[in-house]
Amino acid sequence: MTASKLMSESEAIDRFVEDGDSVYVGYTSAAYGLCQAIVRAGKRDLEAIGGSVGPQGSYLFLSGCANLVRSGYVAAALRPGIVQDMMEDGSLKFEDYSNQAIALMLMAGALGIPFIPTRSFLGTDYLRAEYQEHPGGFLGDKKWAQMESPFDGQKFVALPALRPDVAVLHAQRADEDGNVQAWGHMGDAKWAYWAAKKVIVSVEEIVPHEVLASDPGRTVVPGFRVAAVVHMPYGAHPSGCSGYYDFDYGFQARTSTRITGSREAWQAFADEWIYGVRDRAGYIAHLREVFGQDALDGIRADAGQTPAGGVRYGYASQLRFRM
Amino acid sequence: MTASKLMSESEAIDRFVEDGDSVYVGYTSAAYGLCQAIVRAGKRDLEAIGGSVGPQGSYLFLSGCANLVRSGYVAAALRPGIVQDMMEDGSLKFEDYSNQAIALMLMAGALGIPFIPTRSFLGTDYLRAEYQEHPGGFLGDKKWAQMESPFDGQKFVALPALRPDVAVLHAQRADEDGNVQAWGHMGDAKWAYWAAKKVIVSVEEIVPHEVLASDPGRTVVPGFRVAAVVHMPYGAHPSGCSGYYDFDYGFQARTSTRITGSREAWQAFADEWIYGVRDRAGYIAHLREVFGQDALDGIRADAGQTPAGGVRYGYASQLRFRM
Amino acid sequence: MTHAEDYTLAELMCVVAARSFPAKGVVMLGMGLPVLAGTLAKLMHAPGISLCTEVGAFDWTPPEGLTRAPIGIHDMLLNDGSAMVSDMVDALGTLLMGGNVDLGVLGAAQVDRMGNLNTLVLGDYRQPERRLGGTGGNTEIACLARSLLTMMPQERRRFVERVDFNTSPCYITGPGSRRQAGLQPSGPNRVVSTFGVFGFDTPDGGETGSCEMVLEAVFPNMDPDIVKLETGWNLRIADEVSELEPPTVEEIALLRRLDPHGFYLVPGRY
Amino acid sequence: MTHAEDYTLAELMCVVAARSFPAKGVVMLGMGLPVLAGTLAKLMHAPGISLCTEVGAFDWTPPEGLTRAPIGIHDMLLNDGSAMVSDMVDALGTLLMGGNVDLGVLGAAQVDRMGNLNTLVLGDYRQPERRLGGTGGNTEIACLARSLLTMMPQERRRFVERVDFNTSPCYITGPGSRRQAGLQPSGPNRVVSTFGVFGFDTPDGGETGSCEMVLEAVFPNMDPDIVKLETGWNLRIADEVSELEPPTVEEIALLRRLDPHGFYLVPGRY
Repeated sequence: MTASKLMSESEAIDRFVEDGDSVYVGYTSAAYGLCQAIVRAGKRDLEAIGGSVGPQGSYLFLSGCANLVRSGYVAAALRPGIVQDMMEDGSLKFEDYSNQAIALMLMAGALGIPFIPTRSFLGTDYLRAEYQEHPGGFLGDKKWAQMESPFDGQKFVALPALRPDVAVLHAQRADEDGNVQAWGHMGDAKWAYWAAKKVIVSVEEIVPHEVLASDPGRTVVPGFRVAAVVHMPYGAHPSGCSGYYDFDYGFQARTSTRITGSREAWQAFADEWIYGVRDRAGYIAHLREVFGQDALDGIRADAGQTPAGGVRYGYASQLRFRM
Repeated sequence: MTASKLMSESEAIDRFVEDGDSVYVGYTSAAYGLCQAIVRAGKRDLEAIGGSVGPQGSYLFLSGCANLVRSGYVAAALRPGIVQDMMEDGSLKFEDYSNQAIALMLMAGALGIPFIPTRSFLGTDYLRAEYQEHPGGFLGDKKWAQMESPFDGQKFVALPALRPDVAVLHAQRADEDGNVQAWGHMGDAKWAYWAAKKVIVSVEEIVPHEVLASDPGRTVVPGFRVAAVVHMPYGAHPSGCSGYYDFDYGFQARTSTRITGSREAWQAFADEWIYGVRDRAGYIAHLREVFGQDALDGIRADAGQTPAGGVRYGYASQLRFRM
Repeated sequence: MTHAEDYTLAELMCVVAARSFPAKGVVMLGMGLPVLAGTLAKLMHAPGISLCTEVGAFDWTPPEGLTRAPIGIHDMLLNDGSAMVSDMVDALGTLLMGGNVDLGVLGAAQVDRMGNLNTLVLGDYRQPERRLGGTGGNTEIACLARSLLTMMPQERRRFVERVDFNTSPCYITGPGSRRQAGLQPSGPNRVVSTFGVFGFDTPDGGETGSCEMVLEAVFPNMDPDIVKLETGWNLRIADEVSELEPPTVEEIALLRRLDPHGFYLVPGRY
Repeated sequence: MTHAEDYTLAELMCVVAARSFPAKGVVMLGMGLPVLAGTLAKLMHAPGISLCTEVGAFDWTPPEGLTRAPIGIHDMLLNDGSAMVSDMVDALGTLLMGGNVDLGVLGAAQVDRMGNLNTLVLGDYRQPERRLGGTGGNTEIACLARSLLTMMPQERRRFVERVDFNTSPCYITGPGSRRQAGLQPSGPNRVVSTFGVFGFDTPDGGETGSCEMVLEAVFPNMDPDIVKLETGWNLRIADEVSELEPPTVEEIALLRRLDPHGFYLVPGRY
């Protein structure tokens, strides 16, 4: 009924990511393939957003595509290296929140309310007056506000609603209309699907609409909120996708976790695994070339459970109104 | 591992509903059987809560068990009769909200935050100063507050968090530990499961824990938040339960929708269908006696869909950390 | 396309409302006749719309072999054919308040000159002549949907100068009042009654213009003066009032097939 | 029950932490060693606890044939054996902020005399000596769980008089300061290090008492004076310091089976 939203990763990024956009980069639904496509497209002045920003988000600032990050955890800043340097020299501005804060702020954005109260942050140094203007920050006094409840005077922290310009996420399956189904623990993905102004989803499988409609409780976002769907097997690699493949710790050890140590290490990684391939299919082909089919066999999701117990969404086809 | 939470409806009500409690009575997860058990137990001074309060909630105030109602819609007040009279003569105090308001207030209660902003109600007469003290109301000036966002001055209405003392809900299935699974559109049930201090759930089926754990994304509340589980087939009748049976409009036409017309009509209904039976099993047996097996066959959920398309929650049993 | 010969005013209202749906967009259906009109629209006039309900059905496509329109917004058959099912916070919060609903379709007990609705009380709120069931999700749909389609039997006691209680704001007291209240613009809005179709005199969703209701089209053989008689204020009539195309045989047949139990269109109800 | 002969201090810390879990209650596991200790506790010492993670696993029971403890809080194997899986708002909002978490288990870069943690920066926040990864969910778990179990290698640079940046408040600046900040009482709280176990001097969750950390038990053959040497303030020692039972062969064997890849306990890491 609606035009298909299925497109290539490069088309999705070209059409729906603009220079200057704030980009939710995922966490448990880490969109590695889409983030690499953004780097390949050479977008500029982006902001990376996520409760926790993993390596895929760091690609955006390591490559110079992003110069802002709003997060509760930046994995690449955990150890000395380029990212810590960037945060020090001002080439990467940052706002420190927490996982709960980002999740709630996305929820507030999705709900269309101006802010959301939290009782977290009370008693912390985050709220100290002298830290409210941080040389590395970019939000100034719009970052949070301390308030009291109009009903009982209870103290709380107001977190501003967050509506990323675009969210890139990876999920298990979708149909061509952009209806997306995902399962397993979801992190802050659910609310990102609803908070972002534009949603780009890469999925392991494209399935007929009837498959999704047979179990609509599994749908996390309806197609009318999704701008683009990209069919991208292994789109989360070297992160995992429940039911398909697990985290590739071997690959991470060899590549991702070391890439922030030096500019040379980053460049070598990017040249081989981002710029050196055309798209995610090329990336996976290269993975096979370098490590053999074993690279994929080794992360196959061979354990875990399938739903048992019948579920039926049923109603009566004929009703009686009078007895 | 934990003690079973499975018990009879009378034990659940005796142990977990106290005089003076506020009681969420369900909407799409209408707990008709549990509400009738509350009436049978003769609890007093209750408050009925629900985005929309259907006949099952009205049983509480028609019977004299409840004298307060907080809701966006009271079905029994739609037409002249006892409930309109009670709202006029003060024997039923009420607070007028809306479906969105009650759902958001339950969410705020579940989230442990003091209030939740909404942009609904702006521009309505609900907020008119002269209506803030209503002779039929009971919340006074703690009902809502008009505020402005600390970030952009945007106007909003603050709704206070709502934590019912107890929630009674009906769902498709649970295990003995009180882990509950439900599917189909959920109304405000999801947040009631988490907002209420005590949760009592009646279910169509008790299943082994393994069935639920095989598809944990379908679980709506974990057992540690549930006080009691009651195995109660047809516990939502004459409302429906997706996958099991549909609304019994015939029964409703004959009984429920007429019961608020007069004290006599209510008493006749209550004597036959509430006080005249021992429990929900007795109610269903009586339904069969009066209307024949056809009463149940006629509402059987014979149409609808079962999930197609394989779902697997998988991971790799063995991981490689180095390549 | 043959015109039907025999139909009630309520049926006519449903058919005209169904024809008024946009070709696409996200639609939230309120309680009552909007569900029937929305189902008819989706099946016949506007297959591209995404029908949603406040209890949590998203983008419902009537399944093959549909035996009835949903009875109320909570009919379990809405799970069959929906792209997603979830809950009320997702529907009335995330979807609606989040700004995703293009059109809300509503009924009420009263509508007034500025399009505001009343679902709560007749008379003074503190000493009402009569309580009603309550607003349900009507309030938020009126506050937050981008545009509104209201279905209302044409009766003088229902079309009033000013609603007894404004549960569901349209243009409130006139130009600028939505903005002053903190609401976004609303429109273009429409009222479909059992006599005709009304628009509102505002080019920009309530900021300028008089914002009052204007009769734009009448049902077959209906005189605008009769509409005025069943309207509780001095109703403005558009310079050109068109006469609506009568319902077709197909529309009436489908409508009746969708209401096999007379839940919506039982004679005398409207 | 035979005592193990060969184990590292990090292994000892995990075993002692696992033994410190309550018999039941809802537990939220922070990043790092808490996941390993929590898995060990659930399997061996406290089968009645309900393990939860901030990404959305609720009440996880390790499945039969478990080949590893979860690697991080986001390991997909946490979907296998959980009674419910959902998302971060449900876990850190509904579950945690809603008041349902009895115990939070945390690690950090620094802990101070009042039990506060730091996960964000070393040195001054505006001109840090070193940035760290960030707090993740550590802040809210410290603010909102009813009690805390902190796991921390015993090093003078980590046990500091006052954390460089208080990301995760325990007793903040002493008695009454949680209440003044708007937080609920917290406790009884415990810190398990590579040298011993610490409690806090407060009978009521931070309202009275000095609220400072007190050494209550030491690891086998550990002298309290050594603990003082690796603590950055004048550490208070309980009147009676007990010596902890050494780990058993079974505990160490299971612990190692749970970390087959050396993700947690690779030598030299702690």
